[in-house]
Amino acid sequence: MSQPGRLPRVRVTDRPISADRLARSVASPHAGAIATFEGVVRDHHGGKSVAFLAYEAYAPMAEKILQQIASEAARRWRIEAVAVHHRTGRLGIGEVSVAIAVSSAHRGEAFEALRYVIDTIKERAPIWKRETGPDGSFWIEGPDYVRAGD
Amino acid sequence: MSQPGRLPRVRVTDRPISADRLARSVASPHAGAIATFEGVVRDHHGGKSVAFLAYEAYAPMAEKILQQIASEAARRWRIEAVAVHHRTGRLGIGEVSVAIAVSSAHRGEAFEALRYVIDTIKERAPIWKRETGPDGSFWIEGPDYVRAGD
Amino acid sequence: MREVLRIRVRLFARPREICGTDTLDLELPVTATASDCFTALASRHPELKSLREALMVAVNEEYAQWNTQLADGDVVALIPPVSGGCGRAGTWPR
Amino acid sequence: MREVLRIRVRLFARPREICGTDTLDLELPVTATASDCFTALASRHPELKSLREALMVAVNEEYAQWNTQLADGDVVALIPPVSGGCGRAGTWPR
Repeated sequence: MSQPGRLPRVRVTDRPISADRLARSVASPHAGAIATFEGVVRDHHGGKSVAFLAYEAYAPMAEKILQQIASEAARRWRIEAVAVHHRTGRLGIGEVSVAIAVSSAHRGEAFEALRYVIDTIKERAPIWKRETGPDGSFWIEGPDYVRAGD
Repeated sequence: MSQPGRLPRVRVTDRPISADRLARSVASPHAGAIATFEGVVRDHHGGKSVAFLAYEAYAPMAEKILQQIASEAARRWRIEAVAVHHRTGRLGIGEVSVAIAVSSAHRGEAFEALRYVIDTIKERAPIWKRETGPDGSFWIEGPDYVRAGD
Repeated sequence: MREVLRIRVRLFARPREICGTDTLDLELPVTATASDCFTALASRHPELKSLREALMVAVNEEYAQWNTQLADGDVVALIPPVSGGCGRAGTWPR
Repeated sequence: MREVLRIRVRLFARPREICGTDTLDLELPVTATASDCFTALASRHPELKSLREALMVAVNEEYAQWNTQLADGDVVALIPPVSGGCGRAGTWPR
């Protein structure tokens, strides 16, 4: 059995992550809603097929930023708890790169905070994605693709 | 291990339900996002404490309505799959009454479809909630509380 | 064939409590609508009358209008406001 | 105390590939800013120059302005556009 109480609310890790474990960790008797999000490696991007991704993070700074984002969400919406884990390293199709769970008394707040957290991570967390497919490896820099060197 | 392929996409059941099992059942190589929602029995409602809830459904009609709502979401947003389970019977604090999972290539669609599904269930599914607390039992009829007879 | 409709009525939540059962069978005139079904039931269980404005009706597991003509063997369900709804039948999605 | 700043530079993604390392140490004049740190690095690795407009900078694990004055022992990180960002540094939240 997992030990939800001991699960860190924010973590950047090269081990597998799970929205379900986070959901259990944010549960509370006051929570009527638990919403989760998983970012998953998919087999295509921009019309090209994808074999695998590699995530690289500035881990200590990324954990600080995730904590900031979680705190912003908790200030902005009336939520019970929020947890965010981001994975690094090589991930195959179907593997989870980011997992988020939010609990709240009423569902509207959980949905809005969840959306804010993932959108803001994608803007602000120092985590980079290298995509490998039949044409080689590319860094995904916002809307741009840039060929990777290794 | 669960057998995701065999999990019905829509179900009204008196057995425990789990968003995580639904999340696994909607996963696909094309999905880059999986969003879930769980409605959970919480310990308060409208300023009053709650001991437990009892959900009563017109089960065959409720399953048809859940299927309609899922189909509407799939027509309206570009999603990979959606699954919805609703529980009936007596549920204690922390137990899951409704679980939904949506997968999609891009996260925006998963969020919007998920929100649509839960909001529409709450409007349209023939499922009723009886709340028991220190003052007795009440049917929750939209914004109204009505004392229950048993 | 007898000149009546045999209708099964399904009851939930408060209407179920009021009628003391979740299922009952009625015989109605062949011209009966869903509304006539309600009226027949409310004549046996007058407490139902005050709920009429808040109730929706389903025929054979589909939401229906109160003026829907019934057919022999139809299943009519009285649908009280659901928990997350706004409580006004007129605004429910159709 | 020597009249230089010892600065550690952290590199990720493309800048890491260009420089061939994820960490390097520079000695900079005591008046150096984060921008001066980049210029010193780009003089060794000219390929970095074309990235300048797209890069953000962090000092001691916090986003910073390019004109931030550095102090001895600071850790400067070059932050390429992140995967979900819009790619224009000026619009990043601060």
